[in-house]
Amino acid sequence: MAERVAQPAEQAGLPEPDVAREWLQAMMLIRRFEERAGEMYAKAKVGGFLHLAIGEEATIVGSTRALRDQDYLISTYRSHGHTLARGSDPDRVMAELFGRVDGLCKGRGGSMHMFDLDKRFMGGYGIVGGNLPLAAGFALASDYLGHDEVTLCQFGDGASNQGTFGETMNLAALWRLPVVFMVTNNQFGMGTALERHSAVTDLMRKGEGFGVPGMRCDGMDVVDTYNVTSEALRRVREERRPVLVEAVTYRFRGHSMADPEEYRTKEQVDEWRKRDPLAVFGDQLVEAGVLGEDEREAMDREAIERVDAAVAFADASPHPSPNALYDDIYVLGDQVRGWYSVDERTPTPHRGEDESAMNRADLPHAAEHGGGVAPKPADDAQRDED
Amino acid sequence: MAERVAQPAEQAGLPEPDVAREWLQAMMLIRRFEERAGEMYAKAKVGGFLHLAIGEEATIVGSTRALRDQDYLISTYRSHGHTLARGSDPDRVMAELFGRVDGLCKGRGGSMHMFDLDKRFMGGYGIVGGNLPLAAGFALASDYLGHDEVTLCQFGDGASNQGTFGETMNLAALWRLPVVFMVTNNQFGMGTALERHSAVTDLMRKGEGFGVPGMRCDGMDVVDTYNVTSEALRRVREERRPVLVEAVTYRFRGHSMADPEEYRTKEQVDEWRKRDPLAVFGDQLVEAGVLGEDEREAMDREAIERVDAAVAFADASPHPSPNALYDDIYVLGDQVRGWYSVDERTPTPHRGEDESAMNRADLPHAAEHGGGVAPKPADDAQRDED
Amino acid sequence: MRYREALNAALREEMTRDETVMLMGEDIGVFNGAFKVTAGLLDEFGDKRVRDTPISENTIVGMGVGAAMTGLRPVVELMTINFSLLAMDQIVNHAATIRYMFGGQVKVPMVVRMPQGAGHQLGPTHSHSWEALYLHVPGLLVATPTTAADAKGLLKSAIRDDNPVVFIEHEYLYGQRGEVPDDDDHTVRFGVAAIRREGSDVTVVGISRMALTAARAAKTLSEEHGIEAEVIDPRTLRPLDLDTILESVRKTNRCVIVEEGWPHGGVGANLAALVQEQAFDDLDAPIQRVTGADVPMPYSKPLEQIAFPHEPQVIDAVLATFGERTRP
Amino acid sequence: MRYREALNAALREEMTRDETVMLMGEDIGVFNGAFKVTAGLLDEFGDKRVRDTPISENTIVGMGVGAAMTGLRPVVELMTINFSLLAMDQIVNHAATIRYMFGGQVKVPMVVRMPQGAGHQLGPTHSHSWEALYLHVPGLLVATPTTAADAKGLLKSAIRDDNPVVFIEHEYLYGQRGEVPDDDDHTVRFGVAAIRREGSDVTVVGISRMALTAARAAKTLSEEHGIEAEVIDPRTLRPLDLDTILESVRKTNRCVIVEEGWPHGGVGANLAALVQEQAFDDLDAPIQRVTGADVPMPYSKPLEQIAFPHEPQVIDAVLATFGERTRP
Ligand SMILES: Cc1ncc(C[n+]2csc(CCOP(=O)(O)OP(=O)(O)O)c2C)c(N)n1
Ligand SMILES: Cc1ncc(C[n+]2csc(CCOP(=O)(O)OP(=O)(O)O)c2C)c(N)n1
Ligand SMILES: [Mg+2]
Ligand SMILES: [Mg+2]
Repeated sequence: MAERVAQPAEQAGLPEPDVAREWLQAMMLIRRFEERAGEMYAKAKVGGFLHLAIGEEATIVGSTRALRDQDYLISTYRSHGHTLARGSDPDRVMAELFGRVDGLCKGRGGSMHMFDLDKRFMGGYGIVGGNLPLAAGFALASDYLGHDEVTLCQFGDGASNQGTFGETMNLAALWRLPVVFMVTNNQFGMGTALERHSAVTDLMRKGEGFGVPGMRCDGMDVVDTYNVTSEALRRVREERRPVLVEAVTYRFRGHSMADPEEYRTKEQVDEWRKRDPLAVFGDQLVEAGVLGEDEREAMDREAIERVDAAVAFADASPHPSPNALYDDIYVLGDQVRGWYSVDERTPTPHRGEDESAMNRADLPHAAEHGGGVAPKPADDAQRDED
Repeated sequence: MAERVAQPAEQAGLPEPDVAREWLQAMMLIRRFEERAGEMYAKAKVGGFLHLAIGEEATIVGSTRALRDQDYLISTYRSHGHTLARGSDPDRVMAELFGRVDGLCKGRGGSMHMFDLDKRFMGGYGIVGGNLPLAAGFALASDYLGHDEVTLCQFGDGASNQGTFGETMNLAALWRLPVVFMVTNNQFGMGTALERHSAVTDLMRKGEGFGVPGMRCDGMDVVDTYNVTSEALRRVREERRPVLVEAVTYRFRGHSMADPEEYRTKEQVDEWRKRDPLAVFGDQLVEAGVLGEDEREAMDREAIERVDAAVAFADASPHPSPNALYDDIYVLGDQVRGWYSVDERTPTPHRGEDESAMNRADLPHAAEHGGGVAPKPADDAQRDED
Repeated sequence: MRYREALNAALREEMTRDETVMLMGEDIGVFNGAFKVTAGLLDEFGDKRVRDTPISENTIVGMGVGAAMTGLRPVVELMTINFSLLAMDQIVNHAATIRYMFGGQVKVPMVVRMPQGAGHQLGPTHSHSWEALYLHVPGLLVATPTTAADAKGLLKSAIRDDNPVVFIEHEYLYGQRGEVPDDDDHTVRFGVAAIRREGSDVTVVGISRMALTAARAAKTLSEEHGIEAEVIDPRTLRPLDLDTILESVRKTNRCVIVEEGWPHGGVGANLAALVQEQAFDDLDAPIQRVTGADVPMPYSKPLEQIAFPHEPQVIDAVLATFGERTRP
Repeated sequence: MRYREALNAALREEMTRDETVMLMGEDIGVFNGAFKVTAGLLDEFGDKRVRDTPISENTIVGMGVGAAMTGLRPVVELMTINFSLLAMDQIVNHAATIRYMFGGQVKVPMVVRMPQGAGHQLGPTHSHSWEALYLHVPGLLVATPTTAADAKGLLKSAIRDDNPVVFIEHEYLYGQRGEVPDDDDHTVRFGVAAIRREGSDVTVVGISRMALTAARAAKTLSEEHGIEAEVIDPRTLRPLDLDTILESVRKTNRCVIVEEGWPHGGVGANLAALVQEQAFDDLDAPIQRVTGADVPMPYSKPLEQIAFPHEPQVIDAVLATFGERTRP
């Protein structure tokens, strides 16, 4: 595509066979994982909002593969793929969707709030635009501590209208922070098309007024995304200044599971589906002789089996015990020994540090509902929103 | 200066003699008014923060003179000049500084919060960047109601880093709102120099990433400021899209009255003072034979006398009665008959609508202090901060 | 009619009644609203009066304030109250303050609508109940409608009122049905509480959805414990109809307040302080508060369910005012 | 040493003690701070550790959160609490929530410092007292130091603590002097109230500057009315040392709470609710609250002075707990 500083994919050609296969494998895992997540949502195994990135796998894998292990990645509420691409255990990602104790976040965050410190996946965030300042903060810490990590901050086209966008671009440029901002332009902010929410639709230019140069990649092409992101990361590392990369892609599914998609035509979706990043890249590899059709199918089966195992694991994982309700709000220690008298649900001052010791029956709110047994009100509402 | 779309002042030449004299007169009034305001602050006749725009008079008068009576002007906490330039009664502006009942805002707002609906001066605001969304709202209403007013929104270089800047630029451009944004670049946000707070110092470019074209004027030159602002207003009116004008100027005084000015050199201040907009424009007029030296002095005396009268008026105006404490919080009517039980300072429910009827002695908090008699604590603090 | 439909009807009627009423918000038009409250209004009134906005909460609200100062009656929808923190400066330092600060020269007739509430497993960034943050602020009016009829009547009053109104809806209530007078001029005045159930033994004040939970608990209390609870729904928290609550407490001598939000500095704290100030000698027992847990709302269903009040906690609190408890 | 100097010393000592402690804020460096709290620190520690920021409250705080998650201990200064509304999303939806939301994988050891308070005629956008907005939020710690010694001790504790702390200073107190132990390890633990004056007749709780107003009133009450007030300064509102307040009330049987902020849903409301819940039978009179007026803070000096509490209102409220009043 135009205005690209990096070497175009078609010239760059394909990566080494093993690398190429691993990329395809990663995209397949994400695709199959999300398809199953959708099914589990329909079965009410998964609650809340579920935002799938199906169609955006090349953007996710191409950009994360350009990172080194020590680099930080931060994303949004649409980040199953990002945490999987970073290497998180699919079992624990699925368990988080199921809201179970073995989930990445012990079932506290759910689909919108994934986090895996070991993999330096610094989280999915539910507040649109809220993750940009955090990313600049990671980069500030790296710079301050003299570490050479770079932060990759992924957010959506709609998020580029949030106040934090301008504020963060200016600060990152002013302080020359090592961060690559990647705006995943999937053409819509929820039901609002790009041209209806952003005066400038050429998103790679949106940071220029704040001194952040732009690049663009074809977010449906994993190789191009990899190349452009790699170049952006190199510039950031060497020039010590932020870069904004626009990844042009498309969301094949609805914004969330409850989306009638009245804001776009079936034709438009079909047009983009012709460019399905998994099909396109898979075909490329087969044509290039890097991959045999049978091998390709075997890889896909492997992905499906991995996801089956993840579902089984998640289903077997227990719900958090009500005793865990108050865990991890505060770091307890000499300074804060407990948040006693910071909760008056009970007629006597509630003492956090004691709660874990209580057995469920004593828990004020536990009386009504056993673990996982869903009470009516929530269900009514749930049904109503679905 | 460069990148100017409007006709340069030197070519445009001077306006009609009467117009030119009126501009100079307006600048003189603002200058003398602010000098006296500073003296009154030293005498503790004026409290709180006092931000003077001395040095920025050409920016203020040049831009406001380009407005028609029906156009809206909105500014910041540094807006004595703007409200005076709009035609507010100096008596009432000074009375507001004194915190008296005859002040533009009945003494409730003070220096930072001027407002004069009759003159369509839509306010000075204490929250940096807070006035940009309001300006877009005025423009939206004009557009919606089919009126052809344009809004001129003035803010500072420091405010261009606030999240509302990017959000408002995008919305104004997206909705094609009739608003001219004028960033008064006086080189500093408080004690922070432009290049230390903004990655892009070419402020006229800061809106481009959001689809708002930029223009620039010499904010020390009233004619150039007038011409560029007029051109911007014309474009906005005809093309129905926002424009960002950067007025390059300088603040001769400290940020507020309590500013040691350690962040800039005396030399720099002296350099800019050589371009004092009143002196420069006055000399131009004298050289051009539009004005005689004696006439010029007479105009200045007139300004001084006008300000003397304003001080006398303000000093004679009474302090607000404590009974006024609860006035104008809510529009009372059938819907909200009073904000009874919305104030528990008194052991019995406080009834707002009755308060005005009470006499001072009954007012819970009035016991200690008579009108204007300052209690010690506040004074200590005041002294300490000065 | 569902609560959501009642709100939709209120918007439609007021837009028909007054040309200056217009709507702004994220995905309220083409998408018909995240919770479908504005469904059909774009088609009916066009994109001049029903405006999809970019994701810019602070500026959307601020534009509403500016437009309200210059002749319009904007109704701004924030997708949920959780995102309203981004707009808090415009709501508090601007909308609520402008009229007073400028000596009454202008008014700000606008409404900021937003839903709140837990129960849908939306997790720690999408599930909070923050009416307490807004009732704290002078210059604002704050409504928390519980029934479809109140949703409609209060929204119509809010739109017609000349003050800035924070109008707090509830995601669970959107799907609930209720009788709604189909009179175009059915309005509900702010500052008038509703007595949902008469009773002489204990006063139970329930906010928003919790007024329903309180009513259910009252039924059980009557059937299983022979305790007749008077259930009061304040309907608006600013202005607050304290008198109705006090009258009830002077009759029952006991008071329990039920809210979904956090305990510290919540609505219950405010009401408890007011009631003990005004009806101290009438109280036979400490005022009990039943609140959400003092934690960010977790995603896990069982954790979420124990993190906000249900009938048992209300019953428990009521019994406590009689010196009894169901649990040791 | 002045309160402002005590804060400065705390910052200097902690920065010397721990390389990862760094400061960010508007005009804290070259300008030495709007209220001079950070005076000299840029010269001493350099611009890597003392950073002047653009005017971008939400992002400054958010960067602090991010940096705290990845190894630093940022101390972010917001010029006044009034501007903190712009950063409320990062403070509440991010700083306070992240550790819990992510199952305890990270901590957010940061401090957000900001002053509040009226009395300088700064008007309706610069004078409010909003500790109540922050004490509402689980996940945060909230400090409101009154004396120079506490300012230093609590700030050092806040910086060393692994939780996000909202540290609320007071513009009037900056200029006040007090004894400060010059021990580099003088810290004050959160959650421990200070008894400023012992007394057996009435418990008066004062928040921030109001603890001084309460102490002055106590002196007058003793001299002119023979009433011995016990004055308690909670020092931190989260965690809250309720036990010390309850102990005192059980002894005095009377309680008055004095705060500078707005009455509805204020600190006083929260404490009154807690005290009547826990010490109902010990109370001989309704708990009285003395608060700021329910209005945006006006600029006019006489109006501003009657809009926040002074001695007479405290004395009045205390007498009211004895069934007497100075005024008809
Ligand atoms: C501050 C905030 N406002 C609104 C929302 C509701 N919301 C969730 S996703 C979304 C659209 C975001 O679009 P984009 O940034 O393009 O990301 P995408 O969903 O396309 O990945 C909105 C409005 C939110 N979560 N946070
Ligand atoms: C939101 C907010 N943050 C901080 C401040 C404190 N403050 C007042 S003026 C100012 C500097 C603004 O600089 P600029 O926008 O250039 O305007 P100028 O003062 O130069 O006219 C600051 C930081 C404020 N009033 N509001
Ligand atoms: Mg998108
Ligand atoms: Mg400036």
